Amino acid sequence: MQHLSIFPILIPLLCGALMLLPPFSKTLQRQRILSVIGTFALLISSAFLLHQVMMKGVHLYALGDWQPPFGIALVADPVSTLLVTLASFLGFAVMLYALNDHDKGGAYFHPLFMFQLMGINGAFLTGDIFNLFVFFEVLLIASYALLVHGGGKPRTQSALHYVILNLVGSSLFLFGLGIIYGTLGTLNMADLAVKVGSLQGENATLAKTGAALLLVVFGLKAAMLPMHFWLPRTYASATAPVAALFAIMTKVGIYSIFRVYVVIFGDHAGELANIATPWLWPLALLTITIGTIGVIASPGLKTLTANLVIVSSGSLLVCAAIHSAAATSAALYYLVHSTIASSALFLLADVIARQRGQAEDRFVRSRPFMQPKMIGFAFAICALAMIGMPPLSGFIGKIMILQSAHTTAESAWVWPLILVSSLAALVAFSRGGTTMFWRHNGNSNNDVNTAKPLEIIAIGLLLVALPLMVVFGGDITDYTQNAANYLHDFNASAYDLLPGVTS
Amino acid sequence: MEGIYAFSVGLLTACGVFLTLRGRSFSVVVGLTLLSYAVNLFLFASGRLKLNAAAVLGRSEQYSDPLPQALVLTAIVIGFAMTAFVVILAMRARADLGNDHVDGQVPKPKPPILQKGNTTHKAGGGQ
Amino acid sequence: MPLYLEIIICVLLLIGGVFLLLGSYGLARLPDIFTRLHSPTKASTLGITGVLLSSMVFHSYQNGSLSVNELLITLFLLITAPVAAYMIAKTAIHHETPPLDKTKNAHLVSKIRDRQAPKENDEA
Amino acid sequence: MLNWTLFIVAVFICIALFLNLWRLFKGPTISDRILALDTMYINTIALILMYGIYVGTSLYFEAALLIAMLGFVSTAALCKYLLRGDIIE
Amino acid sequence: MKSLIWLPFLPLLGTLVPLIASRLSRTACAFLTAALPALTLFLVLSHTEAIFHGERFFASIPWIPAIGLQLAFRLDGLSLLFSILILGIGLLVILYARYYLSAKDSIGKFYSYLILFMFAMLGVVLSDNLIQIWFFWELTSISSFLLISFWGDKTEARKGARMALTVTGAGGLALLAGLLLLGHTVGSYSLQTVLDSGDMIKASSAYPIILVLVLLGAFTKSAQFPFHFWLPNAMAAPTPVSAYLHSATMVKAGIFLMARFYPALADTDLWFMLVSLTGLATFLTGAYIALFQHDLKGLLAYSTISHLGLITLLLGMGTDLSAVAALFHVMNHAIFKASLFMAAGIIDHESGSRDMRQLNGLWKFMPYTATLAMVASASMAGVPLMNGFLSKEMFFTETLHQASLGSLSWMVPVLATLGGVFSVAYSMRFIHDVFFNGDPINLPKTPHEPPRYMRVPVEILVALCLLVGIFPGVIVGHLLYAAASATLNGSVPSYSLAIWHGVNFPLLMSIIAMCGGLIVYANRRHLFKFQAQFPVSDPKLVFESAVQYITRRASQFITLTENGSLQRYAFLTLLLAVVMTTIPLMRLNATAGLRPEIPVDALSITAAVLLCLSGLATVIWHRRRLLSLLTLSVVGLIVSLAFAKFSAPDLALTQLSVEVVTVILLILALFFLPQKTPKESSPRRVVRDLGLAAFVGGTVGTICYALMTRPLDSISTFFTENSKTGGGGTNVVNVILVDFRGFDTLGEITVLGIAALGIYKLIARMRLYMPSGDYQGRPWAEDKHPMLLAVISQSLLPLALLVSAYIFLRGHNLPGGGFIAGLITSVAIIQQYVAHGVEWIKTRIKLDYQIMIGSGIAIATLSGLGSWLFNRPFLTTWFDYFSLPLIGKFELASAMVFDLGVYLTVVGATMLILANLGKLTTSERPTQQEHE
Amino acid sequence: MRVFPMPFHSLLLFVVWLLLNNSVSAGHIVLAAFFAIAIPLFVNGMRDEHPKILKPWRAFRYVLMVMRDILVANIEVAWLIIRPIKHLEPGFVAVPINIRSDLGITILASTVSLTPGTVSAEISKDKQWLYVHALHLEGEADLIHLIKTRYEAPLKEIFGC
Ligand code: NA
Ligand code: NA
Repeated sequence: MQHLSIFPILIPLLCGALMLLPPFSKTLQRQRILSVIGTFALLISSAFLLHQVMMKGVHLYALGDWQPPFGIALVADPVSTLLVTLASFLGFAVMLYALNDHDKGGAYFHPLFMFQLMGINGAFLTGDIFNLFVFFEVLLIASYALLVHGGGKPRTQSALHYVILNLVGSSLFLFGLGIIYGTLGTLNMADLAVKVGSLQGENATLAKTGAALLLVVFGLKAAMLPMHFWLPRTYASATAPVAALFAIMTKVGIYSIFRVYVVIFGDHAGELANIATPWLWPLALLTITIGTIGVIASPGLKTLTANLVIVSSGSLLVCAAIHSAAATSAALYYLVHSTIASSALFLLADVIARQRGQAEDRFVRSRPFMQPKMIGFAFAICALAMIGMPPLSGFIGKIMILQSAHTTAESAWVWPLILVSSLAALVAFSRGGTTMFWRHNGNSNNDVNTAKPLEIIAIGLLLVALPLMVVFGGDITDYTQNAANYLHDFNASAYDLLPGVTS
Repeated sequence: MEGIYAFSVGLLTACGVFLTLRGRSFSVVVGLTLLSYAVNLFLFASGRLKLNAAAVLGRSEQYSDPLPQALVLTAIVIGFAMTAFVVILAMRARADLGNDHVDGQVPKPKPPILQKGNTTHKAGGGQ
Repeated sequence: MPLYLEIIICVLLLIGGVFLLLGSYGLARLPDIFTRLHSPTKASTLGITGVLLSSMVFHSYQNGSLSVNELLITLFLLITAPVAAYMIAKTAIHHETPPLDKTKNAHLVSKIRDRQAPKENDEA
Repeated sequence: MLNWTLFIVAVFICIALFLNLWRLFKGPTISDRILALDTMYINTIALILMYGIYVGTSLYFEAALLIAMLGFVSTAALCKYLLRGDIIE
Repeated sequence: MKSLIWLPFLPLLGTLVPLIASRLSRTACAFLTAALPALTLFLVLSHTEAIFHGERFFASIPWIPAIGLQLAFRLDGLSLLFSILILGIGLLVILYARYYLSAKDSIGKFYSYLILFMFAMLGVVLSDNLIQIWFFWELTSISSFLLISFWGDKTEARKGARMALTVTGAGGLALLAGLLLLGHTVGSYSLQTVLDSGDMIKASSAYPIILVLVLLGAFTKSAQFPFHFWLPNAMAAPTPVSAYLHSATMVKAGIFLMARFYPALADTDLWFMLVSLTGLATFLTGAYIALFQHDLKGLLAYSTISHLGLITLLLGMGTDLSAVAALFHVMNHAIFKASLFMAAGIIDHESGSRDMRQLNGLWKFMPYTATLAMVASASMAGVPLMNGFLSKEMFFTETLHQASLGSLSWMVPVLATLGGVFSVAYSMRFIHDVFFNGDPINLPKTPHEPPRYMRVPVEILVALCLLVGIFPGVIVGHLLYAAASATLNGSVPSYSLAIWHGVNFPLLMSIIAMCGGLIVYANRRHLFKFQAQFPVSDPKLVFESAVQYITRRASQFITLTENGSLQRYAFLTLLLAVVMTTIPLMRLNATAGLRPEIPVDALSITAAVLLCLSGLATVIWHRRRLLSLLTLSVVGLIVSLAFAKFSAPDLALTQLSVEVVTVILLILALFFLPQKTPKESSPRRVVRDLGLAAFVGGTVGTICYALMTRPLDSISTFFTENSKTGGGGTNVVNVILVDFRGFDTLGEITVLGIAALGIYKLIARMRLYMPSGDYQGRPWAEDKHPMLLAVISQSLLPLALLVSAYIFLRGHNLPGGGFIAGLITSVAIIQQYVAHGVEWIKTRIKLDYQIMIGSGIAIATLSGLGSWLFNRPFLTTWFDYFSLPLIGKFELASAMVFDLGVYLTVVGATMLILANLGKLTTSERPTQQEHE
Repeated sequence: MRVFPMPFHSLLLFVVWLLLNNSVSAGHIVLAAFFAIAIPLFVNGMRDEHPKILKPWRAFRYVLMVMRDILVANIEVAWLIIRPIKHLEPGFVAVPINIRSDLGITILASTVSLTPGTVSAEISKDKQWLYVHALHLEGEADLIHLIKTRYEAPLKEIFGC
């Protein structure tokens, strides 16, 4: 299976293309079948890739048979593969959910979904910084299109902001890439990492400006303060499956920050070593702060979840700022956890909103649920996970972050902030949960939508992952530890990816 | 030459940024387009400027750096796709929201501040 | 390059350059949109033809074989320039742009705008 | 001689371009401006061809051809917009 | 001793039992539910003997070593004591609840939550790992939340549960921080290691922080002042819950924590100060307030607070026997308070009220229950022969021995006695006001004795009160010793558990308390009157309004910052970008580098001036939209000229064709958008934006110049060297696009395709405003499709297609390629749309643009997949030269197929966008009035 | 479907391909032939019916004549531009036209725009009148006569209507 590492990109790409062609383009039913098969195949191949990487180590795939640094190379390493698997898992679960007629609110849901997955997986796998830009654009344009799925004023409004801001971001990305290429003369990330170490004087100064711009770009994707504004409305207004899939979008920005500022501008970058750190610290902490305030202020479940996504982004940025293997390991664990949990919560919010009639997902008195036990149970799991309370995965991630932050001088800020953000989430969830589940008037209306089996399966699939992440926490943290060590090991993450170049 | 080029890129960027910060979707789109011109020129310049050196083998003694050109090409296409999308989205926003302000609602104009001693002000001519 | 060729090229270029300049000069100078329309549609077509011909000669010499692809540009321009001018004139008339005061038969403008036939007695 | 001629003609065309721009800015009607833009396309074609002669390459021919083709399309579209508003109806 | 691992999990398994068994009868359900806890209790008790002999049991399996969490349990005296309380009282509560809960309450759910809580609590006391303690600690918060809010449809229950969760949750987080710091300081999260490192911990600089954080956890959980307010509000829970959680177990978790970490954290001045003062304050506050409660459960709740304060005070005093006394009182309090709660529950259950102003003279109706309650109350008051008396006596003794307040230490016994006074008073009230004091007033039901088995738990507990009170040594001596030994991590000072120590000072204090209490109760009316002068601040309301205040302020802040203004967001983004870039840039010594510059020529100056003027004009005229579009076109034109000039013909071609399509799109948009932009930016904003724009532009220009004037050593020579030999083409840019970096191109056309799909989606439900006239109000011209344009366009189409074929075919070797060709084709077709309209085209052209996009992407991908057949990576190209008679030598390359995919996608995407946009207006033009 | 639905266009395409490539090599002739057949087949549906060129030779002569006229007209116009504006006497003229086919009218209008100091401004709805703007209108009748005889007549001949 020498081509395995490109499967996560090609499967959704081909599925997406096929859906535009007869016979699949003719009926939604056929597209659904292809979607399920496609996402499942994606999941299987990602999992298999993960297994291969665990067994045999990093897999370098030189596209077009052009060896790095000249051609574009895909790098299936413990970090990227983990994220690809996560994205594929999310894609599969969310797709199951979407099948319950959520794909009917407009044309091309299925191909767009596939392309979105392709973009995400590509961004994770690529080892080339310009190719990263291209995949960013793939996932962005797909997300723009998916965002307006279902129509309606709020969606259009938030999409406009989202799109324009990201277009500004893309411009900045290209400025940054121009500077990077203009000073280093290469695009392969490993090659950049090797070359940046020898930059000196004015070239180094110029390269710094490029690195700074890239941080802004990734920060925008990751909803780093002051570029987080777009997120709450955008996520809250998106259709449920779209919002659920978007849960991983901020993580692409986070991932890029780790990839770029650990490997390229990391400890070995000479004059450019760790240049992001002084910016990341205050911005990350402020991101948590503002996310926390948002959590408290959230009037409804979707906004709450969106703000929690900001908090988790902030926490992950803190890990990036700490800049140690332990922190990276914490980030990887926390990232997987928070993605799954927020995704599940977005889906659940939709189920909740549908059953509560006019109240939707807002924390106000409403008619009772039709499936209170099941929904309540799922809600409790999501809430506990998001707050970071035992027995669900959130607490492990949070503890890992706290522990890794302890070695830094900034821990006096990190600890209280992260703990207070947990408390805020606790307050918000207990307020929202008690209101939604227990403050009722009228009777449940039997005409409204109950959660359908596929929806339940989808949410269940995501939710099952959370306790499993605790039960198998030892193995998973072992894995993230290895992945983090790999990322921080300059020989492994740079020189080994450049056949013909040795340290 | 490089100076002129850089100045032009800077000016285009400034123009693009200013328009991007306006409140109406059309201006913003025009601003983004200007910005993308600037970006493309900038990215192109990262391979340094060369005259009479098109990267077509056998056509000249030296070749300009083909890589940024390929990158700019990709960037142009992607930029086009994005511009197209945002243009239509702006139309859609106008259709859905009833106006073309990027925030979906026209901000209420602030009442003019009357200043003392401003004799030319219309409000002063009431007597 | 033989001198005669160089002279031909230079003359063609100069003709082209002069006409192009004249065309743009007319555009800038002439008093109303209708008169301005003339200069680019004509002067510039000739001007560009001059430049194209010189380019043809030059490249034919340089490549050592006949280089005639520039003719295609001329072809395109000859096909499109009148229609472009027509469309612009149509726009100007639609916008009720007043022609120069001394324009003869200025009353026809309203007929043109409505694409009607001129009255019989107008021709007399 | 060729270089001198090229220089002179280049100056002509530069002046022409400035005149076009002046008309474009001045107007007064939108038709004038479109006309100015259209003329500018033509002058640009000349400029590109001359540059091709100057550097002795035919690589820029296609650019000139494209301007000739596309300039018309955009002029037509602009006029159509002024006439009908909707250019594709 | 691996079975210890499974011990706490038996109840966890047990949470499922009631859910399943709830279909059976309530009694069966209760018994089945009780089975596993009973088994657990049995297993725990089976270790008793060994533990009494000083043994401790440990068991662990690794879990998540990365965070120092391992599944580690220990069973020593302290855990034994608490385990017995948890399981023993738990079993009684199960029995009691069987009768307490009404038919409409889901008993299965109740039992399930209860057992979950039992599991969590057991986990806390059995843990031998810091993080694991916290793990279970938080579980107790969660399960208690579920229990308190069992009647969630009542506002009281929701608010009470929320408050309890918030306060204990906050404490839990502080505890987590404390435990993490503790583990970090010690270097291990193993509890035993931590307990053995007391000196090192107390010497470390982190000790004060650790202590404060851990105590915060303990104090919130044990309702210590000033965190005590949640406990009375948690009384909204069903009474079995109050009996179990809020008297016997959960609130004792904080006490347990202090006891557990006694060897590690206690015995410092800071500990004494914090713990004893908090305890004292809580003891007094609780006792005082309890007297004024009219709610039976309220009285018990405050009494609980007071007793917890007493225990805390004991733990804080640091005298020889204070810890032993504390543990003894934990036991005693659990017994008498649980029974009191149960009694209160019976009263509530059988009379329908808990208000002591209504409840009077119940003796007549339920003498048996009254007797039980009175015995338990007497224990609470510290009457001799009751277990409460013993521990209170020990407490008084220790207050006399402590010196925690220095020269003010004498105040402790005085205040303790004062607390005792109030304890007696409220205990008195519980007995007198409920069972005597006249007749009941307006009770909803006529009271009577409860069902037989509802009394059993109370009977057992009351019996224990007496047994312990009379035979302390026999009943609990060993247990207490073992617990004390575990708490102190070794040596236990000698003490005696006799009921009579002779006439001494503590006895005097008891007598004072007893008499004082009676006096206070007798004169309670004056006291009530006095207390009534103070404004009543319900902690629940205070808490709620505090939360609401914070929420409101947060909302205000969010609406202020996230005001939905894109202009602000974009401004901030750009500002951050420019600030971050200029800071390093300022260290650049000289803008210009050493690379020689290209000399300036007239043409370039002209182009630059045109570019700049047009750019500025676009800005200046941005409110006159069509004009800005014209100047924008000029900018685009000059940009493509620049590409041509600086040796990038491919770029020039692409830019030109993209430019036209963009302009057409913008013209389309112009029609559907308002024609003009109103002037609405304030001068200040304009200046601000101009400033930022200039800042950004200046930075970009500077960097651009600095880059261009410095030499670059890049990888690009590889491409020029390998383009022909490896990629089979002489146009290096194109070879990069279709071969070296074909993957980028594949992504790029995917972007284009997606954009088209997205746009189609946007258009699908669009309700357009179609202006009936242009911006000057002029009606549109009638001539839809001018004949000249139509005819000419028809003849242009084949030519344009030919040109695009030409551009396509030459791309690999000369400027051109699939993308430009595709755009030319699209423009040619668009031209037909402009000239003829959608209807005309629809009947004549049968292209499915969506299929073109799909097949384009598919073809490009499949051309890349072809290389798999030759065992090469994706997108590996193949090319070769062939020769045919007549035609001569020619090249075939797989890159051409790839380029074909590009071509198809471009045409499909562009046309899908434009043609569909056009279709919107075909059928008829409903002239919709502008809304502005 | 015929192989050459648009023979004139096929020819044009064939020539243009060779022009574009500056080559008459066998390979390019094959390609030219291919496109000359393929493109019209594809485009044929996108065309309104137009009259055939009945007299190709006459058409060729017409083209040559127009080219000569363009040269002359351009010089004339150039002169008019440089001259003081006050001498300019612009004016509109309505030219009655008899040619009936759209293609014919279009070619006529285009020719008029390209040649004698005139720009076609509009064609009346009934396609009976060609409105022309002349830069320097001295004799209205002369101009009408010139257009009708010099351009319209040959076009009618060429297309036979
Ligand atoms: Na009473
Ligand atoms: Na004419």
